[in-house]
Amino acid sequence: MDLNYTHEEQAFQLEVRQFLAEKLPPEISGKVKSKKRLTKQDSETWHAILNAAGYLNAHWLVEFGGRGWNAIQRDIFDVEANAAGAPRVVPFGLNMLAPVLMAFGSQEQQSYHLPRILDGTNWWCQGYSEPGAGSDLASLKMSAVRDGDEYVLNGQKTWTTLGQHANWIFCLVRTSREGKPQQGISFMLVDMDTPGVEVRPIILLEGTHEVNEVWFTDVRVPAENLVGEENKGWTYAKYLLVHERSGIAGVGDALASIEHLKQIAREQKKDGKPLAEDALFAARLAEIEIDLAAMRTTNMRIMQAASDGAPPGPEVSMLKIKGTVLRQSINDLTRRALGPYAMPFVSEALDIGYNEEPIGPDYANPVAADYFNHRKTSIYGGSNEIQRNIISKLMMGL
Amino acid sequence: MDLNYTHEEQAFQLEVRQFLAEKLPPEISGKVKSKKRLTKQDSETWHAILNAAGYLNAHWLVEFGGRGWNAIQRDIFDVEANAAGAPRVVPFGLNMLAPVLMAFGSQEQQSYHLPRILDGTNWWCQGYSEPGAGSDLASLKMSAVRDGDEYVLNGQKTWTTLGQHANWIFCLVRTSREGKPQQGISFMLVDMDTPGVEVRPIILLEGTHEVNEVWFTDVRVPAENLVGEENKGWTYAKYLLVHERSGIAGVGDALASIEHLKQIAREQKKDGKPLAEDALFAARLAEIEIDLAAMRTTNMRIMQAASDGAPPGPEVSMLKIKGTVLRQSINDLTRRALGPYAMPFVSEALDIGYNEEPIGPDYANPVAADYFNHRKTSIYGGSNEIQRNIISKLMMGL
Amino acid sequence: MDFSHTEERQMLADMVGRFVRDEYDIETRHANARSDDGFSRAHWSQLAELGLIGALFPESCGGFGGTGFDISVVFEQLGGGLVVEPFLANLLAGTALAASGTHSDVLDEVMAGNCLLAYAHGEPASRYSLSQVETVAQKSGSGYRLNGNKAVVISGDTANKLVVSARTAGGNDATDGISLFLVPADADGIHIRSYPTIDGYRAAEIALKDVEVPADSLIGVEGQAIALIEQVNAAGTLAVSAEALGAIDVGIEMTLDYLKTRKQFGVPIGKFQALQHRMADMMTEREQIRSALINAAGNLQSDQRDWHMSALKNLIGRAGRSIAEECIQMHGGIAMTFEYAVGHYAKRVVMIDHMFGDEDHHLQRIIKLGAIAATAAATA
Amino acid sequence: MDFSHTEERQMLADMVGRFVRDEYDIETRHANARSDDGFSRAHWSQLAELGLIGALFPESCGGFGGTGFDISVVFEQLGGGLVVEPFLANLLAGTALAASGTHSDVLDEVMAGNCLLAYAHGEPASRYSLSQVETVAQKSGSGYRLNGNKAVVISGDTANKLVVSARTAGGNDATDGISLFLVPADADGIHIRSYPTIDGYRAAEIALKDVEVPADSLIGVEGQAIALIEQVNAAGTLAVSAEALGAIDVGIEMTLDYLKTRKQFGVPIGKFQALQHRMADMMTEREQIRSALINAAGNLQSDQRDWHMSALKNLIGRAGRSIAEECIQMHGGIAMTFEYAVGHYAKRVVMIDHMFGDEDHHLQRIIKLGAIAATAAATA
Repeated sequence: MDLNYTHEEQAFQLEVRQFLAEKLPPEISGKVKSKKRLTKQDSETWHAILNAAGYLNAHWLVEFGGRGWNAIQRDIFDVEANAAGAPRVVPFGLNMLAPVLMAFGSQEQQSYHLPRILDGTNWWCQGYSEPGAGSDLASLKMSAVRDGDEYVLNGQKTWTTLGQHANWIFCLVRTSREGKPQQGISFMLVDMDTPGVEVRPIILLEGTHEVNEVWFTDVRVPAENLVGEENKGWTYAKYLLVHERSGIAGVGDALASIEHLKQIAREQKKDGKPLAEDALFAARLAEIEIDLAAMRTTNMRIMQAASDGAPPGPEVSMLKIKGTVLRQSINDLTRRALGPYAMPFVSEALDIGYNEEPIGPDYANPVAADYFNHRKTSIYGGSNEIQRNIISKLMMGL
Repeated sequence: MDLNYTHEEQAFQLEVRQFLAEKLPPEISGKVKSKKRLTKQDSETWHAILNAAGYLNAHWLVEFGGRGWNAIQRDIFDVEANAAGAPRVVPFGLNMLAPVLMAFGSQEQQSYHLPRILDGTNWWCQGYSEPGAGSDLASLKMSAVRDGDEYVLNGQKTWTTLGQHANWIFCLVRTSREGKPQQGISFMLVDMDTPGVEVRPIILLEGTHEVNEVWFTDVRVPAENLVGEENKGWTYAKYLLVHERSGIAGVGDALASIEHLKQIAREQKKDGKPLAEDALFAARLAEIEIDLAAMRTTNMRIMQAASDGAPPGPEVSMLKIKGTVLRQSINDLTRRALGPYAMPFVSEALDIGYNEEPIGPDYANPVAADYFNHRKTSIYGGSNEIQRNIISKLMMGL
Repeated sequence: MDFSHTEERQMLADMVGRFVRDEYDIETRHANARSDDGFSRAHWSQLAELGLIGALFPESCGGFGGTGFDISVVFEQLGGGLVVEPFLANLLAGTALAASGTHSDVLDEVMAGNCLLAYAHGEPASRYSLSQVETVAQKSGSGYRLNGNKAVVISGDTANKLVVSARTAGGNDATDGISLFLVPADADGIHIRSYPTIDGYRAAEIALKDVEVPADSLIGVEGQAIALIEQVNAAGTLAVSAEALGAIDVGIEMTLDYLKTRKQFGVPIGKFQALQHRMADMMTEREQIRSALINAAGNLQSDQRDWHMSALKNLIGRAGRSIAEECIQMHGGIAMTFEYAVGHYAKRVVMIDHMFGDEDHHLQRIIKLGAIAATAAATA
Repeated sequence: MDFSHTEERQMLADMVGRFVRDEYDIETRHANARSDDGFSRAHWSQLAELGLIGALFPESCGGFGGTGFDISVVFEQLGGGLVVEPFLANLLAGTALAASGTHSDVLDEVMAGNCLLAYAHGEPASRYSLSQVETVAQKSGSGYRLNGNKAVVISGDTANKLVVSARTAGGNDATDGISLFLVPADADGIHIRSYPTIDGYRAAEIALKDVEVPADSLIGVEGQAIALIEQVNAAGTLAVSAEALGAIDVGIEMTLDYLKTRKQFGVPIGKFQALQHRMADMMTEREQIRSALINAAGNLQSDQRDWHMSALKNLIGRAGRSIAEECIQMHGGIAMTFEYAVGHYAKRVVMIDHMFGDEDHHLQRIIKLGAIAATAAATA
């Protein structure tokens, strides 16, 4: 055991800090820090900058052009990037589809799609959930019927995050109704410009457009867009879910959010004194900081065990639960910190170009919306209930 | 709605206070307040005093000599008695068996047993749980086989509270193995002086002897000791459980315990100031007081609805859960209040006659033991998990 | 002591409940909220005619209610419909008038549905403090000149008249020296900036610049308004807490329905014991909130008022918020959508934590008040 | 940064684990606890020979360990057996000697298993304060005369020598002016009252009345002991927290076994989802505790020591207590009996909250320390 950074790790941290200081555009980090809405263009700009520096896919295997970052390096980058106000990288192509293609895709799929993920040609979204198949993914219904060299897709996906920006979607589809529900599922890549694909917005409870329904009506997809074998999609889906969870603890985001909260607590006054000095508020904050310091280590321990050869196992379910609960508790405390000014909400003020005076302190407007929006995190990506089932079954054998 | 006491209720409260001031022996209330162990004699003394005043069975139906107290009166008596340091009345005969006999017993059973419960001739204990049948009471195995005018009992009961003092036990026994497990159960009254009954102590984790195993080896019980019909015992058992729960919220005890805790918190010093003034401690205490004030009203609402004609339904399960959790949180906070002096534990010091100086403050010795002992309350009488099952099924239809 | 409603009050509850059920579904509510006024004047008039405003004020002021139980019954039902019409604002401002005994003509107009009030007390820096008033009222001729800024004034954008607190003496945080004034919303020097709240209601920032008001605009006694303000605050706390309970009831009901109908892994999700047990705890906490509401309503006029109001509001912030979050969590994704109603109920419950003091504010007030006598439910 | 143990340290852990498993079952433990000394001198000697005491002190003092990870590894394994032998007392007193660099001959005897120490610092009124010392040491000839009372001295009844804190200058709560002395337990004027603790260990109240000690009994520099005391406190916090984790591991293991074997309603109770989900949360919290222990062990010598010790101890009091209570609850009645082991593990975990500061004490210390830099796990 040694909690000190090695010389290499120190050098790496310095390199990352320099990169962020030089390359992260201030207008983008400004938006992130003030919780303004990012445009598609903002995401693409940052994506390109990361790619140019070789950071975009640094966690990929070396044989696919990555640098094979270990858990410590990923932690350092995550924390530094969040502290600097870097946007979250859209993960669907880079962190979810790419590992599946590397493991199960054909050479053609790899050589066609991986470069286009990196260079931003294709913006991917995820077609997993369906209206009747949320936590119980295996009950999905969307069908893909083989017809010559093509599959014909019919059905509906939902909760498709940023589907409005995407031009490709990877889908779980049903290619067979034989056997157990898990058995007839296939993993399919779909160009969203294909006729019959329609994206409809879902407005979230705080009024934002972030997720979508994607409808498929007689969508014809070339058979070579099938990943791996027909009816083996469940295996690939589970593999993807494990990789999806590799950043699930959200340590960097949580640390940055706590700094934001502390800044607010220093500015807000309660009975004439900074809220940060209020005994109850300080106690709530301190508990979160204690939990977060522990979770950062838990995250690195679990991820290091995985990168040392063992696959990230059901332990990541603990990170999903703890990470989301902690992040939500930061949201909750931030909401409380504002007092009555948590109530006003002017949606337009989240867009750049809004020029009116803020209502109350300039940090107030997005806070309650953010609190409500983050309720999703314990629901999506396998709800926390599903994670507890996984822990019960796979870690405890119950 | 009216939260004010009526003139009658005010008069009743005064009457109860006077009674307690005049009749509760100071040496007994002194033991209760200093958490010393009560002897069997103490319990019997208080039992007799209550009986002489007509308070012992005041909650019984008028036709059986009770006064038919309503929920408000029971609340007043409960709170006043606890505040004065009255011992808990041993409930097994008075509050558990008696209602069953009144509803389902024969006239002979009623006229023989009810007076003997009141005058203290018989100290009853409860034979429900078995080693393999705790929360799942219906799986009980102890057998009663009819043999002429007698039943022959074989098996084992456990968790029999104060069985070491009792001379009678009411038991659930299996008289048939046909049908569903609930169907072959009968309700039996057993004189513990009958040959073949053996009481063995169970020592609890904090070292006290409070519960017992009761073993039955070819115990011959007259057939007239069967209550109601053979194989209908499950119905009577459920009826009993509902009555058992009528005082389950434990409002009076909780209020008295909070006063005790507050006294300690005023005496204990933290960084030179009374612990009661510590912001975190005060917050924990205030939350408990808020919950308790609400629970007192919840208790009266549910009990009044019951006494107005409706039977106390599954709502009492909410009282069991909330009452035990709150009581345990008082124990927990009391433990914390002591600091390092929660650690010493001299068991003999709980008995009257111990003359040495206390270790630390005189209130310290029983506190940690009491904390551990009270962990039982969320387990016995139908664990809180069972109560949640009941709420799910009967209140919510899940 | 008696825990059942009088017949009249039960009828009042039923009447409001019927209105919500029959004429105020969630789409109607959203439409009202999105309209220019942020509420429906037609619905407001209809409810005024049904006597709903009069129920909030005592007979001595021309109303026919005004007790804690009248307020709690009305707002609990309004909460069940997330009703956006400005009952709260008029309860607050109206309570100031009713309790002071001044401006009874205005209160009559309010009860008739012809005049809308709002209560402009909070300020940008006051948070939940009642005495931190920086707005000043200087003597000016026979009247006063008001200067200052009022923050998050509920329904402040559509009111005809404002009840404004201002300091006629004393330092920024002194309890003495605060006065209340009744000010026409269109008086010279008043600037009102309207905005929506996250949960679908409307509020305003109100700037007062050299606003001249006559002497008789004073409500109650000059410099002695703190008692009125505390009374308004208690009534408001009771009202929004009752509203929260009404919303919680709907949230739990919807969640229960969902648990019974939504299937995953081939069975209704209500069969999963982990959800059952959490739901059982929610049911228990809901009854605790109901009890605290009863305790608070019954003590609105007693000397234990503040303890019980704080107990209630703490529970709304603590148990109520937890229930709201659980209603979303148990529904899953659908509860995250604007289209589905449960999220709106959850939003209202959570945002009520930001009115009249949050969970921690009230916990600390309980500590300040001490609690020995107050753990008794009885007022006697 | 590296999260795996060195081979030597893993061997140390395995060795202690093997001892507990093979020679220290729960009956042996109870028998040791009930014996006259409250522990077994045979087991103590055996463990001393295995080098367990030496592992707690650095090479510079004749030991072969003494880092945070040495301490945590040893005490985690001891916690798994609820070992009652006086390791904690000797770690505390020994750390004072080791850190001061004085009395190395005594420390040698301790490591050889020939001398038992206890650490008499806490007082009847000090609670968890480190600087509240009312015991006084007056100059007397070339030495000192000690007067005062020491409270809840762990293993204080069987020690050969006591490390006693006393004030040589300053007011009751001053950090300056405290000194440590090495005092023979049988010195004239020392009265030791021995008693059991609720969790099966032994402690003592120690009265010092005109106890004369020579000048060279001073440990470190006169009046400057607070830094030593803080260091002892950090080592103690780390040790009992590691012990708690060891006990938690056994508690969870026993509970898991029970869930798999105990049947109710015809199935193992581990099939009930409500229990599964609570168990999953316990597993998660247990890993959090393990991480906090690593953070604290790695920072025993860093300038972030106090933050990480307090984070760890807060988690033990908060999450650890909750796990202990859940272990009892999930077992049901059997866990309430003295005969069954799990209750003893639970007792130990809960009572550790009363050593070196409880959950709230450490939460408040975190607040005092501030936490900006400290949320980083890295010391660099």
